[in-house]
Amino acid sequence: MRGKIVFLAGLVAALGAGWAGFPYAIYTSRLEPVDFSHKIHADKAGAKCEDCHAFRDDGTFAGIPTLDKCAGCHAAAMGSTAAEKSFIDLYVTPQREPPWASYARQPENVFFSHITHVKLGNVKCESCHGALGASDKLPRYQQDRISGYSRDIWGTAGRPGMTMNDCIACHSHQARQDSCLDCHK
Amino acid sequence: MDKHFIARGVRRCSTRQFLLWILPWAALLAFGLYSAGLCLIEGLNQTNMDNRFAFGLWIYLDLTVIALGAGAFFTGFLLYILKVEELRAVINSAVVIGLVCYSGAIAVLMVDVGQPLRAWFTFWYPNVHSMLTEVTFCLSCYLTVLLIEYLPIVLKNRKLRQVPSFLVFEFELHKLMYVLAGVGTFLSFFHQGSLGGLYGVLRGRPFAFREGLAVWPSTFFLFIISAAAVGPSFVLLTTWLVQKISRKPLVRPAVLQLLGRISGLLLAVYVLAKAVDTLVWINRTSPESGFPAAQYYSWRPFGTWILFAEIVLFGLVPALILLAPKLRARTGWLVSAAAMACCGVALNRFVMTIQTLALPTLSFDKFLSYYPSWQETGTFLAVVAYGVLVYSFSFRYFQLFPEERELKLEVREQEEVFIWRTTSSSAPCTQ
Amino acid sequence: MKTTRRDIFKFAGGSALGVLFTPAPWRLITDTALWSENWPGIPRPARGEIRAKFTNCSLCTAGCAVRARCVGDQPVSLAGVRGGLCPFGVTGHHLPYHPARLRQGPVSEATAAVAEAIAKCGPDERVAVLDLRPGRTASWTARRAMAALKSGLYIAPAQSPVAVDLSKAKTVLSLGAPLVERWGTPANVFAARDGFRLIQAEPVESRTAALADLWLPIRPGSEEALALGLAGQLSTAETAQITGLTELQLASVGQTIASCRLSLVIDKNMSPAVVSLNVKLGNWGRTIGPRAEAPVPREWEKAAPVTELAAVPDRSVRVLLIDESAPGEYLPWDAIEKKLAPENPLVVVFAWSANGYGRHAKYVLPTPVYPEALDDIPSAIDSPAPCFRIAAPLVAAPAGVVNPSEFIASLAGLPPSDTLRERAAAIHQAGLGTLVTYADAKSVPVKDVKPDDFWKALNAGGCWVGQALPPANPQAGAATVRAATVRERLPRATDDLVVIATTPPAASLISPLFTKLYQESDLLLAPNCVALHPLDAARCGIAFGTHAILETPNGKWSVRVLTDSSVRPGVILAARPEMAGAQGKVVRA
Amino acid sequence: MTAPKKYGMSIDVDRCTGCGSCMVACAVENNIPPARPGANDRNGLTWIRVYKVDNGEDYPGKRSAFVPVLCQQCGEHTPCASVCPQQAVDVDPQTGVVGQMPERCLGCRYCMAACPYHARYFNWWDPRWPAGMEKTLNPDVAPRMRGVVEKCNFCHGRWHAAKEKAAAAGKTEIQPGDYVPACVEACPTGAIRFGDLNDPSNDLRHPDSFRLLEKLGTDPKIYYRSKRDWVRQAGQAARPVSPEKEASRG
Repeated sequence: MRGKIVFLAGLVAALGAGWAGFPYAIYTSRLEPVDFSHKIHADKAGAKCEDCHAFRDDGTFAGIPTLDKCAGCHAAAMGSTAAEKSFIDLYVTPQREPPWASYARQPENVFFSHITHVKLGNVKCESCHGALGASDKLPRYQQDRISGYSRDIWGTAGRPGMTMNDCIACHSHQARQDSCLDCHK
Repeated sequence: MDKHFIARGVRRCSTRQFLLWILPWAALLAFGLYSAGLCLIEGLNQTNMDNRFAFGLWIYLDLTVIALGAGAFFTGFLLYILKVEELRAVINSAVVIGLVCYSGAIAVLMVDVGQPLRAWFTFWYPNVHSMLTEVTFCLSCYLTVLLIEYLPIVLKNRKLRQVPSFLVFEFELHKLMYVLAGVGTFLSFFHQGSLGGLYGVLRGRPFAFREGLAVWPSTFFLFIISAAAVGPSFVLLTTWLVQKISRKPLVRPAVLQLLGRISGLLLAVYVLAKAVDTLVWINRTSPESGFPAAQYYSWRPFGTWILFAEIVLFGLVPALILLAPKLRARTGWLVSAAAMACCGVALNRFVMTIQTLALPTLSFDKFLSYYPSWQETGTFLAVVAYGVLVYSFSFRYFQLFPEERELKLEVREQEEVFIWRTTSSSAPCTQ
Repeated sequence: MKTTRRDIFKFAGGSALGVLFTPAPWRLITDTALWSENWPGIPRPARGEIRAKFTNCSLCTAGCAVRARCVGDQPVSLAGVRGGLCPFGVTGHHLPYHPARLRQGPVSEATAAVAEAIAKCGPDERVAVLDLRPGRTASWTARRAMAALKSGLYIAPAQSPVAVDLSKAKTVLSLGAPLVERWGTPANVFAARDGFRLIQAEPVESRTAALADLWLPIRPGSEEALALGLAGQLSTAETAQITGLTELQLASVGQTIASCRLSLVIDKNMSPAVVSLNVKLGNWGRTIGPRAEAPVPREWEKAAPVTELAAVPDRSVRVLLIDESAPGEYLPWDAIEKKLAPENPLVVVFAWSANGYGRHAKYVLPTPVYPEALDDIPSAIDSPAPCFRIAAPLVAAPAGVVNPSEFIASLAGLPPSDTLRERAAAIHQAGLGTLVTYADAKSVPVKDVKPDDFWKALNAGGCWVGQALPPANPQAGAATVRAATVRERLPRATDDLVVIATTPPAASLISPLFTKLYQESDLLLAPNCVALHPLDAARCGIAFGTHAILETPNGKWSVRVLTDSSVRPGVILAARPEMAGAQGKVVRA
Repeated sequence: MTAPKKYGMSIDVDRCTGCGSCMVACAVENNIPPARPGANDRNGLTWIRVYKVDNGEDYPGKRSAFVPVLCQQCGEHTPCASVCPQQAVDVDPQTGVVGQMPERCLGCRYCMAACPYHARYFNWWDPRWPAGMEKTLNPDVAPRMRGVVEKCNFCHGRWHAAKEKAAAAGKTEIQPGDYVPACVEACPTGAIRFGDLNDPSNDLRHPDSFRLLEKLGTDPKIYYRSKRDWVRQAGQAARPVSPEKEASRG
């Protein structure tokens, strides 16, 4: 009898740790360098995502805009928010690129062509990146401690996932799944 | 001091002597583990394998020990399915041998692959067409079966019996044995076969490529038969060896002879099949893929002698010896024939793995040679040491030979003196 | 209540079972597998915008037009614009990162030492510049500087006075010229290759010989004799005896090149014997003509003459500045050493690495390496028309490197100036020829281009092509060669082996990726290897792949010996030019 | 969906000077590291390797030819694809290219034993470049890690780039000129030509062309060409060679 209790105690302890503790312990998380609001910029700066997250002439995707893009408007403070002030003091004035952490940065071995999906596939930004563009605050960047990958591309982050399974789901649904090297490089 | 661990009614050498026996093997194991560690941390550049000799000593070792370990499943098959009751005398020993061989092989495989962390991909993303997938699945499943078969042997230990629940558990397991034996046999047939298929399917290596019966190349079946043939021989060999080393009668001679007869029978079948297969390969399979079979044997040192040795010297000859009751009755003949059979299978695996890779395919290839590095050899030796250790402990603390006690009593009845000498003998009577 | 050992076992058992029903173990094995994708030690290529830059390769006088694929400003791969590049050109963008590349040097020290030495120069002591690739604008600067110095001397390896036109030839007899291995301009050679029949006379089956329509395995060093024999200056019998060919072979070859109206005879750098043979065959003005050079500003005309090393009086050079920054023909060091003044001569070498002449110099000064260096490339031996091409830098040179011509100019007190631009202006002023731009594959007459656009185009990998000189004087450069001199130049018959350098010779600095060619495959002979015929190797008692010592008059090297039955018995094939020599032997290490 | 391609090559052995441009260009394009000091021609990484082949004679009768050997992209029962236990190797139905996924590979090297052309290479060492040289790595190809197999995939990075360029122009079909492997681009003599074997307009499959070990029935997509009989012979199965002649091969 006593033995059973001890056994069960062990069982319960393990289950608790495995389900409650582990999923949080596996990630490190940090704030983005700048308290940036997509919402405000969407309202004031540009209507479309491409206005800042632009394509280059050869069709490649430039990703997170560089400082000069920001400095275009924020050379001097436009508003009065503390966030903007600190952004200008920390990065614009000293000409330092903010160390953005890219939520959606895929592993080195992944080839992803934005233009193919956006232009040929007519995929909306939201369908992969979720409502990030409408958010008022940047979520914390969560990184897997072991694999080093962002939670958005590895593990569910609440937003529509960008894991390999998500890619495969969509591709197989469209019967566009030929070989590994379609998406890997 | 470990007396109360040793089964009642059997006598084992003193702890000190046992430790003395263990020590060198433990040292060897330690060295082997060190070299294996080097290969894992520094990478496989520690070995002498290369792009052309992609497989080396380790794969050869795997194929060989798994063939030798086949005794476990085949004895089980004969005992539990075909009800050859005499074999109960060696079944436990056979199980331990099987366990040692299979676990050793898998351990070496883990060192052999470049990215052991990804080994489980084979289970998650299996390619059902690959012989290696078949091997991996069957090996790992059969290893679990062996562990379960090994469990009752462990639980029978004098000390562990004191735990009542263990006794119950062990009893239940025994009822399960027949099922396990069946499953084990099925799995074993498969992986022994797929190990043969491993090379038989290599269309790009006409030396190894064989045409298929059903979905499997002929080597698939050849490997099954040869493994089944040599398994009992190896059990015979080890049992005899243990008797020699421990200086105790462990099984009745009749059992050994029976093993020999079974082995001889299957070996004869194997030799026949192998001969037919070779003829088909020389005259059809190989020429059709543009490779005249003659050229394989024009590269020194691999002359036709290797074919002769494989089929006749280490195949036909031991088969005939084992099939002749008169010769079988003589321990010397019996044991040496068994040894020859084991050598024959080892040679066959060598030809399949090493010679296949050494031979050129393109006309501007060179004939390649390969010598294992000390790290490879060390890892190999680790498996041997590990095997000896596991067997030694099992022999010392568990009942590997149920007949041992009865035999002892019989002997005592016969000659008091003899016993007196053996027990008091301070000769290196090991276990 | 006290916990017993059994309790602990039970608890452990329970938790072991429990863990299996949590995500933890499964997530852990997946994560570790993912970790193996990007564990430490795997570099991450930089991402960025892909741009194309154009320049001209200055690694040899071919000066191939190059399109560089750049990420941001960093070139990540080079490709030829007219046909592919040689392996050296393809990997040129690695040179700045070579472990052996020089970055720092005693510049100020060397400057002071040179100035002092020049001041201390005795009456009959000379200050000399040895320029390994003459004909560049930098060479002109050096010549002007030496003219400005009273004891100045400008030394350069002999340059062919003639240029050939392969596109016109129907039969080409090559006396050991590595025609398909970096001789002339690969693009031109391979464009013309299908148009002519190639006869290769060479002691070893080089890659050119392997691809020739006919290979004549002649004795080492007998090329010149063969030329004279074909010209009739040597008797067929003697030629056969010298070259080791049968008289029948000689007759048929002579017949082939004589009967064909548009034949061409070449060797490494068009020696007088070969030129006169061509003239005799009536090729002058057809497949061979005078070599032309791009115009230079008038004020440059008063420059020191080009002196051949042999013409320099022995033990006369007090200060020797060797410009190795533009790799050219190798001159054996002992020949150079003979010219140095007996007491404390000062040798300064400008080089990419200390492995070249730097080994013999007092000071080695680092220079910008190929894709960093701004330089021009003189027209190649197979372009009858003069051309002017600039190797525009693709990446910035590190601090601490020196530009040899600026250094030399400042010694002589020449005013600092943008010489390349001046020359471009002079070319534009002359108004002849056309400007070829590869970026847009256009070619327009220079007259129609504004000076600034001309300069811009040149810096963007453009190329100016002038007009070929009229074949004025048939005998130009066709100096008569006396058979006697050739006879005494022949290697004496000894029991030593003749050491021949492979083509292309291993440069002092090559991309680390060349291990693909001589270590990870046996395509090229490695710099530390020599190849012998199996019989010779057996005679020296050396087995395949063993280490041995190569001994030649130029020095001793520890080498790895390979055996190759395509090497002529009696010949040692070596990869490094300094190893070449008439007598050599291989002895067990 | 675009029409399936069948990319292949034609290599004119009579034009190959054995300069090695293709080999280094391949290494540049595919981020293949330089050799470690211990490496040799049996454990190096050369996705395309130029072999010096000879007619077996001795000097001066000896004649040499240079045969570039890369992954032959076998079309029928592809030896390596069927043996891989975990689907790290696949044949792309859209391009006919045999793909190798280093991230899926566990390094069992079974595929290497299976390949009759020895066109597969194993990363025996961690990838290392001289300091600073990582800057010259190609962003379109991921460097591989130690302990996995890799091989030629017809410069798949360039295939991606071409597809992206087409997509930018709103097209699904790529321009043939936009997709040329590095070795083809680098060959100074134009000995290597590349194209879609399904496209009748190119003559990659010349009547007098041969393929390596054709009788194995693996249907390679690399077509070799030579006027010399002994070269055409060299493309077939090994012929017995006496040991001393074997040793004499440099």
